[in-house]
Amino acid sequence: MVWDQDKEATKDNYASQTIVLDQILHELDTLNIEQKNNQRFRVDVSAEALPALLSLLKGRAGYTQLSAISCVDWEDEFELVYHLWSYETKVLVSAHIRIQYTPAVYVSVYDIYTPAGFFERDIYEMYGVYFEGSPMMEKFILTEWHGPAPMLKSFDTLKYVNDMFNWQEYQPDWLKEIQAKGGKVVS
Amino acid sequence: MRAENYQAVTHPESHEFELNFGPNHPGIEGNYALKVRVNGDKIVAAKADGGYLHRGFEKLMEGRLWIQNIALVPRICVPDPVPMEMCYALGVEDLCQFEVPERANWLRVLQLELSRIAAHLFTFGGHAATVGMYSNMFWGIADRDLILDMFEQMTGGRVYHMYTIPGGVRRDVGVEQLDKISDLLDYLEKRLSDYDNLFFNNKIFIQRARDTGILTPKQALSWGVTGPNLRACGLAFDVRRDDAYLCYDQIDFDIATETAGDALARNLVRRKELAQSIYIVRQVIDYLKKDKSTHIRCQIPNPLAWKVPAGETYTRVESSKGELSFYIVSNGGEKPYRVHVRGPSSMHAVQVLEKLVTGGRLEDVAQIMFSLDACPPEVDR
Amino acid sequence: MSGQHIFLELILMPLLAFMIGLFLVLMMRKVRARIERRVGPPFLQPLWDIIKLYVKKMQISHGVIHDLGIIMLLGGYITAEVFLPVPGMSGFTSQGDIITLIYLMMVPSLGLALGVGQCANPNGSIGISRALTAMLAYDIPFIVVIAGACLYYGTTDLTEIIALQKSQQWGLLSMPILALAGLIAIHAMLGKEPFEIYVAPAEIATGPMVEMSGKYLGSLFVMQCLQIYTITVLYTSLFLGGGYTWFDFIPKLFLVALLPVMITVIFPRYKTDDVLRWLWKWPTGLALLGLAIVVLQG
Amino acid sequence: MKDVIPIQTNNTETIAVSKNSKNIYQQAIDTFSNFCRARSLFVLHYCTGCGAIELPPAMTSRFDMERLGIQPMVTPRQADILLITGYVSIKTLKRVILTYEQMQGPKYVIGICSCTVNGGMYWQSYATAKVLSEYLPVDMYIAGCMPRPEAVLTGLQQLMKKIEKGEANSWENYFKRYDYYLGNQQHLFGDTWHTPTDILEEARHYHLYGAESTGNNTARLIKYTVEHDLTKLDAPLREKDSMTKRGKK
Repeated sequence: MVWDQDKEATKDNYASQTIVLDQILHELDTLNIEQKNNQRFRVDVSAEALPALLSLLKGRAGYTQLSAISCVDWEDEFELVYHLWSYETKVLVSAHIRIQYTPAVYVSVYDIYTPAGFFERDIYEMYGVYFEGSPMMEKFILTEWHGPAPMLKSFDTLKYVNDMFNWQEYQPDWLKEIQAKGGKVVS
Repeated sequence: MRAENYQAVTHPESHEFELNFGPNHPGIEGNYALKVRVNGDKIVAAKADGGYLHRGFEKLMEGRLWIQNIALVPRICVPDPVPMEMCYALGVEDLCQFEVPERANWLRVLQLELSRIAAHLFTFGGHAATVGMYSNMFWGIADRDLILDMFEQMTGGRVYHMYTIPGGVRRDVGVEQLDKISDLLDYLEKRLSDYDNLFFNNKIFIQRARDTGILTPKQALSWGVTGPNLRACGLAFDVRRDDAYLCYDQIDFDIATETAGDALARNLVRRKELAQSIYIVRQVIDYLKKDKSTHIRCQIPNPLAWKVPAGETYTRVESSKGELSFYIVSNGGEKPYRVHVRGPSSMHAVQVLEKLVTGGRLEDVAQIMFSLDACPPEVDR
Repeated sequence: MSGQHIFLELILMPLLAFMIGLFLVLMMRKVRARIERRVGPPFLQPLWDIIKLYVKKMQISHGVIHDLGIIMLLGGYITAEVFLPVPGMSGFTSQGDIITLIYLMMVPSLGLALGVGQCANPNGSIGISRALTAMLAYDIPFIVVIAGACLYYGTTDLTEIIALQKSQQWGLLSMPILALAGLIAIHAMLGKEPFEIYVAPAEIATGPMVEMSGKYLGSLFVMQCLQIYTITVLYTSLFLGGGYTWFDFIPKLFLVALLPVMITVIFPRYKTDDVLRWLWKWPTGLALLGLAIVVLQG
Repeated sequence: MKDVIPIQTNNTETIAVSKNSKNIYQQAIDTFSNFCRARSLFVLHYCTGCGAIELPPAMTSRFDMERLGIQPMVTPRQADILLITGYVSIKTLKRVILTYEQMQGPKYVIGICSCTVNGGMYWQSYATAKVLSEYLPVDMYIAGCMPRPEAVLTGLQQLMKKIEKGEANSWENYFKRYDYYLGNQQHLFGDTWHTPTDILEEARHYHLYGAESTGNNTARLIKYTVEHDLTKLDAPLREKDSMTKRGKK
């Protein structure tokens, strides 16, 4: 049946996949590959080598889709994770890099992967990490926000909310009835 | 007429002007805006403007317990919430190394596919309404409501179910309920021929949708298009098959494809997927009826003091709009350290929409947006 | 005919037109709802809508021309009503013939264009340019049909045309091709799908209506009632033998209005250029064929 | 952060409408107008949040709003009801206020979903406004996450009853207590917040000008518009409006 053949093909590709990744490993010395399962690879790479790795993966190993770029705030440095998916070999490679906290600047990979434009802009808005060379660096979601980058761990959303907003009293009859019977909010 | 009075009319340099599509415009799906520059009926430039539905989900999730986030997650995409729960649950299970019972996986597939049917019915309706055919919208949304009834009977929730939790599902589904679902599927299959007659084979609709917003396979791949929109270009890629999760590797289904890559093809792919989903749900019902196990979730720790082991995971699910993925990082605490949501529409509604709309006609803006099935809350999060 | 009698007719005819128009609109909404598997609006819903809009406490005008445009639009149709013969009343029919009527029926579109022009809303401007394009598209078959019918009957007086049909046979039977072309033309004149290019909510946010509020929108609702009445009465007079009594006249009107409504719910709308292409091809071709037959027969 | 303007607590008591002596004909006309208003409600087609997903079912074949005389309308000018369906992010709230000011009175605001009451699920979020009635006069809340179509229809029917009795007048509060609403808006959007609609002039024109219409906040607005020459920019518009208003009197 069709899906069984697909599975077989995936296994074959998996073998060839490790070969390709091995070759790339030899070409770039600052690379650390960790295999999680058949379809997930984690690659740790230095920030300078990432664009080269991405173009190699796209050009040689068929990683045509940039699934997402995630940013993690580790309070002393940012971690950027590039998730790449290959439609040919059905394998996802996550390339992890670390960049410094201030100034948070990195190079854009827009000219390798077009979808990077959206994710880089998102990270710029949410974390303040600037990507040099991206044509889409103007604001999109937080156009009318003047505070600090909200996704930073140092930004306390609860404090901001308490400063900016009120709460209104909500005492409907049914709540009063319950409270009269001795009910209360369990916290 | 005297000769000197007969002068050529001088035209200004540019007849272009800006037109706001949205956020309050019936041609826009949800609360989203598109600024278009129009010259006559032709669109010279388009700029998407999002953020109207921004709630800071990723920040909110960092501030809540792992168990509390189950309730928060489905609200990311309103028309199709189940894949969101599913993706989150898959991620947490991966981090905690949970062994999910087989029956729970099949129950999840039941939910996912019913949700896909509901979402596609909604999209047909919306797409039909953009070209002025309201009957299809009225019928489709009323039929979708019947699926919501099934959800309500199964889970207690009409739109948001919070049914899928890390480790399994909340409740079992009885045989009577399965019979009801199977009756509903019979009804929907009967209705599909009505939809074919009214909408999919409608000459004027075909005339309008054909060659509108064409995506070539090469463009689709390089712009990060996924899901039905990618399959409409003739590329049979589906996360359910390629990166199989749950029990999709044990289920027989075809990947619906079309080759044209225009609005019509995208619509027809959804129509075929609807039929495929009905086929999948029937298989699931057969399995669930045969399966006598009652084990629907594994043991989870005390939810109020639940510490998920440190690690990171990237999970992908095929939602009705395309590839949905969650990147979850845990530092071993009671709350997630970081959750990144990659909604499928974050590509479709921004870059792809801008590029497809530019150079097209004003009449087609709404149609292209709905044919891409762009869901703004996924973009804004 | 006494002056007092004429004065009474001048008041009664537009009033009757409005009332019948209300029910025609109600029927359209009800039929539409039924096909969409709904219940539809309550019995007097069109009337409540109009009164509600007129009694809005805030009324925003966009300028003098905006007001004048709306008056022109209503005035055009109200004047048209007195040139349309109904059973028992003929108003100015014998003074102004069918040519006057056609002229009067074009005035509202121009009034709307003027009024919307001052709103300075781009959606409204696009809408009105589309409305005028649509008028260009449907007026050609419509005028050919009227010319054919007038040639056949040998007169442009509607009362005479009705009398001729009474003595001979209905126009529908004597010139079926022209009647068919006329039916398509009135469908386009009503602005229903697939010819609904100038309202198009998903494209231009209801076009000309985009800045209308309160009594201005109410006037457009009244115009809709009068428009649908005018068009159906004209078609009935030309091809269905007009009205001998009210009891056969009103069912004919509802039947004529029913046909476009039944068709409209199963179609999406065309693009602007497709409307022009289609209307200039099929109904115009049919109308010219019908005209040729009339001429050759004559 | 612009924390210049202090938060004002929500004063729930509404200003009593002066029962000016109306003769019997005016009362009859008022009753009939309210009767018609209650039977024909145009809902603005604007989805501000996730509650909007329950509006299509309420409008379409299953629940069919039109049988109650409720119709969706496309532009704010045509609509009577502004349904705030769920959370309003601050960016959306600006558009909601602009939309609301463009609507023609009598106009009604219904806050659907718990998020409009107290922030709901997103009480923690930096991006959403919490209490809707601080920024707009709200006629009715329909709580729930999200309320079912039946609940939405019941709420609308209750609003109809209120309108028929002539009690749904909270839209007048926006003019009468403009200073309060403007203050809260300025607190959220900053000092420079201004809209193209001149609420104070409209309040004077429709005789809705009250003691609380002006205050510190409106003074700040007027100062800003004068400083930035916005009055001049709006001049043709104002002239046009006042011209027609003169004509109407």
